[in-house]
Amino acid sequence: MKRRLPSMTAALVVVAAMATLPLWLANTYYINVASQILFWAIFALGLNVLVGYAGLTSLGHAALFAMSGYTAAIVVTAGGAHLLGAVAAIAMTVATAAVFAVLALRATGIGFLMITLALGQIVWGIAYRWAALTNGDNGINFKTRPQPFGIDLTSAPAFYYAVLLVFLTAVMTMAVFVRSPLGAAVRGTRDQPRRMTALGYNVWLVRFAAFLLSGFWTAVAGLLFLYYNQFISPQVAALQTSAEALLMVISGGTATILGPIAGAAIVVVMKTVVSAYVERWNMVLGIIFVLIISFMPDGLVPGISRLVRSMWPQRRSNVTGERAAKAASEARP
Amino acid sequence: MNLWLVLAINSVTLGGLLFLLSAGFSLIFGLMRIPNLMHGSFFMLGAYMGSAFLKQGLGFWPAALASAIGMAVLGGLVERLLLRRLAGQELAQVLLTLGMSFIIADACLMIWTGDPIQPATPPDLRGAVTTAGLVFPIYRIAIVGVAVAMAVALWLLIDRTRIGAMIRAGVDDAPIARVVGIKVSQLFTLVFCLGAALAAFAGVVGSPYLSIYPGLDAEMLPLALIVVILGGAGSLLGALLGSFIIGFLYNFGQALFPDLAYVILFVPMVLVLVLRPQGLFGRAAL
Amino acid sequence: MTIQRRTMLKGLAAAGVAGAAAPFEMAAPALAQGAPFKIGLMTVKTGPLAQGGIQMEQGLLTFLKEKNNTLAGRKVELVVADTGGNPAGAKTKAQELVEREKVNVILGPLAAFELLAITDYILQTKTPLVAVAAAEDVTQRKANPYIIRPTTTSAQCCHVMADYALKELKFRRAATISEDFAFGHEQMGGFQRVFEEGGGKVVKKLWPPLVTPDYTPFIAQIGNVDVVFSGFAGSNPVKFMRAYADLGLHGKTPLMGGWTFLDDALLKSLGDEALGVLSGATYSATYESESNKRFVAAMQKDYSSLPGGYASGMYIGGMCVESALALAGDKSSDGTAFAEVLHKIKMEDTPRGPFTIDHLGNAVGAVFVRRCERKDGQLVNTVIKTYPNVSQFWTYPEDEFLKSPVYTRDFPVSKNLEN
Amino acid sequence: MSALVVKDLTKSFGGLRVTRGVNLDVAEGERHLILGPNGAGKTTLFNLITGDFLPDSGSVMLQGRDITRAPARQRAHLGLGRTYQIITLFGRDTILRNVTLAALGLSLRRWNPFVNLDAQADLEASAMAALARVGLSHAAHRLLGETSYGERRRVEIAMALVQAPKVLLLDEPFAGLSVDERRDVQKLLMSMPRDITMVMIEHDMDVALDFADRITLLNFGEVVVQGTRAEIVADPRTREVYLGS
Repeated sequence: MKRRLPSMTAALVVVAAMATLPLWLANTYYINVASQILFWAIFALGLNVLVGYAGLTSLGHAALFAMSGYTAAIVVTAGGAHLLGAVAAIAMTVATAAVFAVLALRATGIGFLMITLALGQIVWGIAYRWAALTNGDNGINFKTRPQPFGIDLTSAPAFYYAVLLVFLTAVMTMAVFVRSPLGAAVRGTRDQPRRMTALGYNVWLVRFAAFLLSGFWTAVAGLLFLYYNQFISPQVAALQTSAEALLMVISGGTATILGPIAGAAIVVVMKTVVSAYVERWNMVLGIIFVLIISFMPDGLVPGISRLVRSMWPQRRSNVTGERAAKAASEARP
Repeated sequence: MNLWLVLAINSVTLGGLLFLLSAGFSLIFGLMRIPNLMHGSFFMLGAYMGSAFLKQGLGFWPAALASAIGMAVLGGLVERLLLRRLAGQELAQVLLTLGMSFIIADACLMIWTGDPIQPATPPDLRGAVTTAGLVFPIYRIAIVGVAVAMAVALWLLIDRTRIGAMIRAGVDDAPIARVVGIKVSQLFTLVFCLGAALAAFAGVVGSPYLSIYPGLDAEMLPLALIVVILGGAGSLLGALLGSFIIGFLYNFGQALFPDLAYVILFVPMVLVLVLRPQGLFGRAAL
Repeated sequence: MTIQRRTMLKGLAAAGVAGAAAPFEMAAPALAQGAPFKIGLMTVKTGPLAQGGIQMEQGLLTFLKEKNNTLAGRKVELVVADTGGNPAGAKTKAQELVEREKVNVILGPLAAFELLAITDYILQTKTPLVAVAAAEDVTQRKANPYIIRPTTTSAQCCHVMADYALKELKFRRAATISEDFAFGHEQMGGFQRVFEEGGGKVVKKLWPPLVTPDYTPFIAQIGNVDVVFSGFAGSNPVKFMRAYADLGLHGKTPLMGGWTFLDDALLKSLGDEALGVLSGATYSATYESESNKRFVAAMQKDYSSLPGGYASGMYIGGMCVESALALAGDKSSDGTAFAEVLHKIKMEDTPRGPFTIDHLGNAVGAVFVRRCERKDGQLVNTVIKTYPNVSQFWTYPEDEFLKSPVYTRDFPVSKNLEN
Repeated sequence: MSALVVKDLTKSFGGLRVTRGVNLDVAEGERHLILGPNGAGKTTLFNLITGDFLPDSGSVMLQGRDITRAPARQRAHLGLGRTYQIITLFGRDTILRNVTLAALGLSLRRWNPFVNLDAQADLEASAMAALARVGLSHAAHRLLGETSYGERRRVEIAMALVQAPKVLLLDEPFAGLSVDERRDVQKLLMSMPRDITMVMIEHDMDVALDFADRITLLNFGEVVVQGTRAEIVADPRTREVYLGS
């Protein structure tokens, strides 16, 4: 337990910094950028449940992300309460995730990726074409942000704190999930599905559960996206969005909690802040991805932590652990 | 104009183009198991390079060949310098190829601006076939010829040559191929170059009727994916049949079910994947 | 890779703008007074929509260069934001311009869905905006007091084209074809309404998806009509016209379209397949006004490109800002006051000719019917008829027009469709 | 009642018949050895019993219950345990975690996403008990990747034991072990209580003979001989199979 003390301290410092961010970032623009990083990070964390822990690469998650936003937008625009909209959004998205899972879990690996991609494209097509419901490419304007417990979330700092609260909840439940029995089972089905079956695990159902959990956090992120932008249109469901979220997860480091957060931060900062200074920011983003993957094939966070460990060799137990893990993964058939 | 006849002929011609597009993707995916998400970028960049060669006064086919060779070199570099280090790491390959596609797209925008380019049809193939009130451009029919010729050439390469035998062995079982002394590493580079060259060639051949514009890459990539999924990875025959099936699905689907225009290709794709994950003609499971 | 926006603009200057950007940092001319007036340009410089977006920037830079970055005696500063061509990006960039850069007015963005994503925000933050995107309701049923549009709504030019097709060309049977999205729906709706109310019949309506690799299956369905009216945008017209000609329809069934269908900026990408095609636009590069001659010459010189709707839209947008600055005087830094003044401008010599802004914010001005021809080896859009003072409501009374729903895929209702 | 009954089990892959009409009847508490040269179909037989493959025809009964079509995971819950020939363990985790994961497989808690697996004291205790039985208590917190081949074999057995199986299938538990390790594993298996019925695959007769009450000799997917140790040793067909006359 002693070994965890420094990381606990670091976590506290980070949380404190995040909590006080609106105080030292005077400009609301930057507070808004921070809010965006947080809800994209929630999306990436949700996707990571599948990609990282369950080993199932989805290229259709934008459909779930958009499904959530659309459902809330449609319910609230039709006169429903915000709470109803939010509950419906999450229920609808988790239900859609269940349908996706039933279809996509027919396969793993590239097959899974392709099915999710195709399903995502279908949802995108529906969002585009079913204009009576979605208002087509003109999108839906979402007039007001919700007021949970009467708190007005119109201002940038207020919204930031709301997102931060959800974000911290997501991170904590994710941390708990990773250490939980179900989390262990999910990782087991990623590494040794056959063995897990022989041990009495229902591999399909474990993966299904992972898909639903992933869908849940994607739904939450989609809601926050809607509340933030107060607008939703079919572009949100496009393949581009799925790919972006996947890039966040992979570049940051799959099957870690910090990785998707770091990945989200990189992508959002590139798109919003850096694009104001560098005209060819798309190319820079591409180059960053290529560099990360060339020098740290398992992503930024694992890469950096390995770098840090190699600089402080006294924490040997971890290094040997790494070596052991490497040996083990090579031993796998 | 007989609608159904036009649709039928056009299905075949679109199928021809799709085969040129997806043959390389299928080879790379079948042999190397690399989901090459920059295949659309190869197509687009190839088309742009071809248009540049045309502007320099090169003939159409020499330009297509030059573009293919240029892309083979570029593809080889990417494989040797970047992809090589990520063998077997599927997610890393996804990230790398997507990252490269960002770079290529932005580079094309920088070099060729955003203005659409539509190269002229090769002079010998201009004009149209006119029979029984039916008008159909000669060039599109020629594309089918090119596709079939390419299919035969690839088939000969894979079925009749030593390299082809190695590729087949590699597709079936890479470790065994290595054991029997095939230099899988060089083979991979070769196949990647070939796949990239095919994509570029397809880009040039397609450009007179698709035209070239930013975003072409993202339009073409899903088509290549669908063809390969439908046909089964690594199977040339599968890619060929898959291309023609998609050609027909696309043409008749758009005409018969306009309300389903957006999903006309993806619904069959889901169905095939769910019912037969290895593709219609593929052997190995994905 | 440049890191600073300003250095980036300098780089642009070096690439041919020569001096257009650098003066932002130079000492203010004697005329200028007080803090510079800040203009934010929302455009798209990356991705598939970049073509139009780059032209928007070129148009505005050309105007500011011509004016030496001083409008109505006041120094102006330009901040360019690349939205990436999607609504979320547009929102973020609008926030950047308003909250971080504190711009006084926004020009752009390019696409309707981008504009719609920020209209509420514009209202909340009281930021005046000069639009180029054509979404009808922005100046109609959901008019926003902070937005003016000196160009055209989706249907404005299409009303005109329907009238021309009926009265001048005596066409009676038409097919429409356009991308299946709001801009297409609104254009085709406008054409259909005027064409059918004038006695014509729209017998076929075809809606290819926005991303369509091959238009053949759609063109093959057109059938026997007097005219095909089209509303394609971006790079799609290039692909469409080639396929149209390939299937032997060019020269057989006349082709007409809205302004994006044959934008002047597209001419260099087109060949003989565009000859004879008619298009309706509020701008023509051949328009003979003093300001347009200057504008076209400058665009040819600095970017060697012919300006089209996007470039001219932003050039004209710049002129609107200049006029409003002159009118507003000291109040120009107040968003609400400036937006009010923007609605009152009366433009005389602009690249599109004289026009005014109606009380909902849309331009009332000339619409040109243009025919694509080859002159000295180059394709040009020759104006063959000018409809003066065209309003967004065409000849309908405003309140009657606004009572009916906005044009969609299914409105006006089609009664004459044939299989 | 028999612990495990296999009737007329047949399985083909493509045109190749790998199991032909195999019959097996293992009594409660029996130690049954399945012998046969490489490729005799021993592992396929195990895979059919555990449900990794479904047979083309024939049936499998576990303690009188027909499990021929039951999903593989359910068989674990019904008391069927198995160790693997090729070691397929979770190398990135500790030995203890591997065995705990096995214990968890039969607990409803495996669906819980809200608690810490490390805090499940009872699971960990039973895992430690299983490790104690295979003599690995001292190594519980080592990463599996750092252990020797022999230790991993014993972890395999611990993972099976922690599930308290009624019938335990052992797939070549001695393969690849050194002489010392072999002796340890042998001792461990011999010391197993009789409430566990054990079926072991082995192609090396010498190591396994002491272990078995009864023996089945497979060749080319068929039962060649079945009987007690003495009967098998005496049967000329055994010599035929092994000496390949």
